[in-house]
Amino acid sequence: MNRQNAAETILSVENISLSFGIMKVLDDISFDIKRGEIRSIIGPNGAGKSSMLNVINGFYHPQEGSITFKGETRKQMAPHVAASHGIARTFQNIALFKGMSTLDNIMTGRNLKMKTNLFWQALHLGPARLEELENREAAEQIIDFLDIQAIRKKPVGKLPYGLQKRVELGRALAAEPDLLLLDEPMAGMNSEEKEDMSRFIIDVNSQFGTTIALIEHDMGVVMDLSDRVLVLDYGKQLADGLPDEVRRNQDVIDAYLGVPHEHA
Amino acid sequence: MNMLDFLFFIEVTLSGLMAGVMYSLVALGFVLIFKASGIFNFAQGVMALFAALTLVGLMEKFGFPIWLAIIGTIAVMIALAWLIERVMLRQLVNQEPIILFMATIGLAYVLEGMGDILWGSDVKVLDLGIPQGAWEWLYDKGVYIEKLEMFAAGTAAIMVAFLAVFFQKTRIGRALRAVADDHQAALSVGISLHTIWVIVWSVAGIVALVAGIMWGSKSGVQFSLSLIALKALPVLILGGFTSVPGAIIGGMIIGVGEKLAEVYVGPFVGGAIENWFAYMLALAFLLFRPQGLFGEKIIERV
Amino acid sequence: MIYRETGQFKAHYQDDQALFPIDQDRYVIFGVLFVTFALVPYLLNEYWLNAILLPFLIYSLAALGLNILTGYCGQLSLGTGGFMAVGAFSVYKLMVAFPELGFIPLVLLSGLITAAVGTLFGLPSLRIKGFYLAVATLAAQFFLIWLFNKVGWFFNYSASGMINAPPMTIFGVIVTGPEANGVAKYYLVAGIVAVFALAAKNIARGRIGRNWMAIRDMDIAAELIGVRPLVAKLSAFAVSSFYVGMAGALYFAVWLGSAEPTEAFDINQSFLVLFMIIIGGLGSVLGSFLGAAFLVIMPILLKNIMVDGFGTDSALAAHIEIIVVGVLIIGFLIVEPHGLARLWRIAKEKMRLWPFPY
Amino acid sequence: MNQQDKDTALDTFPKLLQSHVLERPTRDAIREKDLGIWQSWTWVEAAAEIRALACGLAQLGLQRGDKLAIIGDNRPRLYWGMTAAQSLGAIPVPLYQDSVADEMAYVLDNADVKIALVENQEQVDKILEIMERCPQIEHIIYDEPRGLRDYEHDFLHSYEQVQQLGIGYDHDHPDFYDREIAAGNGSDISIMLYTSGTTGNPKGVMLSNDNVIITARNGIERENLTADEEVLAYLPMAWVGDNLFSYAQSFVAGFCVSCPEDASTVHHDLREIGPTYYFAPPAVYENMLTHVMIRMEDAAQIKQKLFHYFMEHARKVGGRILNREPVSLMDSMLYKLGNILVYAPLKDVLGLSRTRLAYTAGEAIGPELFDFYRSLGINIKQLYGQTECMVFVCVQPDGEVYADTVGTPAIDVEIKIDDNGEIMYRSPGVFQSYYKNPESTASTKTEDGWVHTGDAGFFDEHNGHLKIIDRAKDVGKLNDGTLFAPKYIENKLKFFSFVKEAVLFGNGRDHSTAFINIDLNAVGNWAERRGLAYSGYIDLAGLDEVYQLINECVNKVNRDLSADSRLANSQIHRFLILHKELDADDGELTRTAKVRRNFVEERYTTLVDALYSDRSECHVETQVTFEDGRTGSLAADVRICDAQVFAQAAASQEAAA
Repeated sequence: MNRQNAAETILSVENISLSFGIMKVLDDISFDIKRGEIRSIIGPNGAGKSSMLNVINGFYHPQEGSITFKGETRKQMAPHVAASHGIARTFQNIALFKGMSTLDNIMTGRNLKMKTNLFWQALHLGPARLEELENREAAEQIIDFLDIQAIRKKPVGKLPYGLQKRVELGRALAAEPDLLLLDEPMAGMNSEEKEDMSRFIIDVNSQFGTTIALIEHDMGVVMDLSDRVLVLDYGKQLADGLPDEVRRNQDVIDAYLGVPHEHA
Repeated sequence: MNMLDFLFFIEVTLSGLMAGVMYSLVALGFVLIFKASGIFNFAQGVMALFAALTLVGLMEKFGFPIWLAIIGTIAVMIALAWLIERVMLRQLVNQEPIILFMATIGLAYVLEGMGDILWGSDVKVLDLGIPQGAWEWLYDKGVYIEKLEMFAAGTAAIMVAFLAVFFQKTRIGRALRAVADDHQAALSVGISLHTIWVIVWSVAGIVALVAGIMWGSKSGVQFSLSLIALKALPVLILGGFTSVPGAIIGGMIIGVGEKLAEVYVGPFVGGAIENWFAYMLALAFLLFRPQGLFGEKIIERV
Repeated sequence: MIYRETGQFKAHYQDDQALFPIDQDRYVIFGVLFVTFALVPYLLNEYWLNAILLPFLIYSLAALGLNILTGYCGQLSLGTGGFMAVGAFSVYKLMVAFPELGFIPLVLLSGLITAAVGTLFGLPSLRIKGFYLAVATLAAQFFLIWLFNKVGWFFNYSASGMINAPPMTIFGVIVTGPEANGVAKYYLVAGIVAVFALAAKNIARGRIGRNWMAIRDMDIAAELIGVRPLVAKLSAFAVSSFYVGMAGALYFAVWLGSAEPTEAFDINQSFLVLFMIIIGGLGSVLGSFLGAAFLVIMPILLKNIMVDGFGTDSALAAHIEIIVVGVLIIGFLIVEPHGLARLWRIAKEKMRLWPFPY
Repeated sequence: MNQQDKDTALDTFPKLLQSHVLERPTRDAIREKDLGIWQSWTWVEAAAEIRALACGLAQLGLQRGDKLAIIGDNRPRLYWGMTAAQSLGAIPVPLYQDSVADEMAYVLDNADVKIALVENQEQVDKILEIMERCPQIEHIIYDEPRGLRDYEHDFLHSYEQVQQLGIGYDHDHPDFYDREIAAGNGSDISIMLYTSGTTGNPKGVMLSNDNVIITARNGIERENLTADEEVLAYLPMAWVGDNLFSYAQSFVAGFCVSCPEDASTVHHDLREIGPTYYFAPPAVYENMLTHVMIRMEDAAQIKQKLFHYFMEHARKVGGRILNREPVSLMDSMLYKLGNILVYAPLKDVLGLSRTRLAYTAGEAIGPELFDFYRSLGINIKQLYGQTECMVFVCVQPDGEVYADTVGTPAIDVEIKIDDNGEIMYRSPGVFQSYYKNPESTASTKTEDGWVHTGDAGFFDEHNGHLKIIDRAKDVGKLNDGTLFAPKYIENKLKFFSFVKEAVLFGNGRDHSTAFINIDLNAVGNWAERRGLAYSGYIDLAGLDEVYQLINECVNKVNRDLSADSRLANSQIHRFLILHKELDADDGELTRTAKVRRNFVEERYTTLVDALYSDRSECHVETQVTFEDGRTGSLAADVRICDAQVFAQAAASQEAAA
């Protein structure tokens, strides 16, 4: 961690504004993410954090501003294009494929790595089979990494919440992303599960060198994990800097104390 | 375009509007149920057929006078609603919409078979003394409009007005609106979900009866009546699944659209395009406005 | 109870990912194939083959097709009848125009044509979902039937509007037209169905199948991990229509021999196939077969019992039959909304876990 | 194993390995479930891995007589680490992987470990923490690199790095490895296993190649094991049993050993592998049975009925059928039916349907538990063993399996009971000495090779099998001079599910008496089924019905005891049900949940006195520590109940429970 000084910028967000009708969700937000860092976005409920992630991976289209990812600037991008450029994410409310097993969820995360056509797939021979086996091994690496061997073939719908979160992380990792967006990865977890998840996030960052942008409510976790923190409040950018700087920032303190909030 | 052509155009349009009213009536039944329970009731058309068959049956087989037959049919429809809730809906609470949809297809089969067995499957004439024939006043002006159709339009208007009052002014009506938004809220009004379903299916049954009477008077009570249910689907698409005014206006658009298309385009492609035109219209419409005429744009959250 | 899985360990991914990783399942499937191809044609008479097994197999193929679209990819379709008609009329035109190509290639070709048509009608699925999409497929249903009714080119301007399958042979054996015998037709259809059931299973367990299911289960998440909705949905429409088209072709050319669009391919066909996958089980290859078996055999059984057994008037019997179908559908949805395939799976799991409860 | 000279040649593990490479090169030597499938290594592949590792270890400075610590779950690479060390004449020292750093520090230091081969980051962290206290440690080698990327220590190496080092060295010095192997012989120390003594620090038991290999071979011979066995290695590598069953016997017999994927998947992996040769301490069997019973409670009524009916039948005849004793045709047919409906499927879901031989050892196993498995047709046998002789002292012979004995002496083992009733043995497996601990060695092993087991026991009069009754130091005498073995009787009591804990008194007294702790769950359920109301433990413990229930248990134990002339006098005359559960927080139990008898006796003197008076009730007040650390006082009137005492039974009575 803390290598951002030397590292290049992987993503930069410039003057992004997003509205739905008259509701302004994001107002002139600019920040950047350096390759290899863990970047947190915090703020009270409704601050526009999730919307920011949605803009980054192309799910929402901002009215103004631009996004530069790996040197390529764009205003709009379909989500699957963002995915193919190396952005993966997890969701605030678990968005797993409920009818499928853990393994299949993770395998689906690898769909961009797989190319064989329908014909070979129908035969399940030759390249299709080979590809399936290779990617199975890659998926198994992730299962091993996340320590979810015991639920490999279980349907995800019936798993406990904490494990579902883990599988979702696995699905995102399966894509071998350059930038991983985590939307409240620890929401609703007990402290032991949070500890596990923090460890996985750090390991992902150090083991695979994945850049991580993270939304999280638990301030302790944020301050421990992050290299830098961006603070949003009602769609506006309140502060941006090292965890310690942000912690001391008066605007941030006011926003957190002024807004009734269960975690503040 | 000369005068005669123009009058013909008016005639076609008006006749389309009238047919549209009929579609609207069926669509109305759909909307009521969908609003209150989120169920896409495929059996609405068959309910109209079943209601009409019951009406005719009561009159022919039991010699009921018209008014008694109508009351009797209403009673049957309410009993049916109760039965449907008891036997079917209650067992399917919390199932996915597609499952409920399937169940209503099953219901359609059952009702169709029952209607046929109870009342026979031959085409029946339904004569309630609704005036037939051309409407002289317009006929004199060179436009041919069926009196029946005008009557139907009038009835539909009354029906809609009645429903509007019912929804806006009565306690049950308000509860029904609440349940469409939020099931919990409805419970707080003090009416159980089961009761609400029975009521809404009863109302839909009565709407079906009206639709059945109108269609039956026009072209006899027969199996094809249930197919108008399918015609109501594009109406719903246009109007949106939850909008009463949408159902009315959507019906009009479809009615007029398909008549015009049949008359002006049909001859060039072999005719009978009525069968699919409405769907194509709805489809084209959907591509540009997926939420329907009166629906709101949905912001998806993740 | 029957399963003995102790000691069945997998040392390679290909074994672990095999179609039937458990030995006992493999024995069963070999048994089924043996019975299907080696015993059935010689044990059953023409009536059984023609009246029960042929429609069962053909409807299985159609149900398989619809299941790919609706069960695996989550796109509700009410246009199956129309797509079967496309297959039927395609194979008719092809049989008349290019008889030298041979019957099986023509069936495949008509499947491809149907796939193209299906893809076209699948385009709206990119913008609309759920019941709205169902209406769009209804448009296909009505439009296509109208087309085959009105445009004389499709039925070669025959006076009745009917199409008749000319006799064609495979390895010198007649398989279409009135002279074809039951055994030949049975082998042809069973062969095609077996091959394409395997293909469906293979597709479903590979990348494409997973992408379909991802779209079905959580379309937004699917897109955000790189599944292209356009490709996934249209490929489902294409593959589904391919199967349905082949089923339509066989339905007309092998089973019926002659057909008229408004009767043979009307909206009730769409519903029938839909019921098959609902009763059989959405998202299950096995379910397609079970559902087809159920809805093909049950009416015949009912009719036999009522008309032959109790001497019921056949019109009344027909009415009772639709009531029974309706009741069964509702009953099924109440008792097991996931269909016969789920029941089968539960039974299997129970056997695997016996004496423990499932 | 027919030629004498060939036998003597294969006197070390590396030599055995070489023989398998020649005899069964392409057969699997070891398997591990990793990344979802069973990755296997043939004997040739395993030998190559070991060779590279051994050369690498040599490069790191591991020499003849040096110690290599091995810490982690059962992993092929860790097993190979053992062989690699043995190839160099170095001594592997496996440690318990779940020990905390402090515990490890003692062993690492005491054993003079030079290099540690560990599984993962967790173990590396522990060693780094205690590195200062173990100055002899020169290198740490890890198997899994995860999380270790940012560790920058010169002494930290990945397994691959060491192997690369070894491959390079081997390439330059092709004779080195073979020369090292040839230099080893049977009298070299093969392995050092630390025993977790109940008192004091653990002691390093040094076993020679001969000790290990001859014992392993004798075990194989006695049970007719072959190269086709399947074995799951899932018990700690530091335990002597794992070393014998999953390592030594595999190398001697040539069978393949499988390592489970993860602690959480052991049961699943067990079923996949389907071991033919299985071993587990009683706790594992008990968990399995509990699991079965809990699962069956959720089963449909009819299935439960079926299950219990056939299990009852199995209890009646299953054991006899397994012992090849004659049963009636009807019983035999019914058992066959039960096999189809219940036994075979049950064994299959447990993963034991291929199990030809299952051992249990370590502590006494409850007769019900034991009979359950045997009645299913699983040939589960008790053995009595110690680290000091590479496990085997006694084994139950096929067809002569009784729940309360540990069988007859294993091959080449001599046993004698000394005057105090302590069991002593002598065998080829007897260890060389405790590492750096001549006093303990001297007090355990006599000049002429006899080893004190510390256990008291005797040979059963009826069948000549050895019966273990207690730790020798806990065995006392009643005033009439007869043997008093409290733990033996306490265990008998504890085999009843209603009895959670029992404390027996009697040493230096006229007769024996007992404190009983009831099992709150079991007795609570029992009470609820009978509609008895109670508000908590004290309340439940005081119920008349509960006293009756426990009284029946005590009576049964007494009846059992009366069958044996040596123990008949130890029958429990009076007992009471304690008003509180014995608790480690109050010092009544050790942290490993063993009763501290003397402490309890002192703490509850009033109750003990009451037991030896004729009072039927006694008031007691006790200081207790609550969960939050506060203390308080608990007062109760404890009732005392007389048990039925039986006359010493005729010798004809069956010894089997």
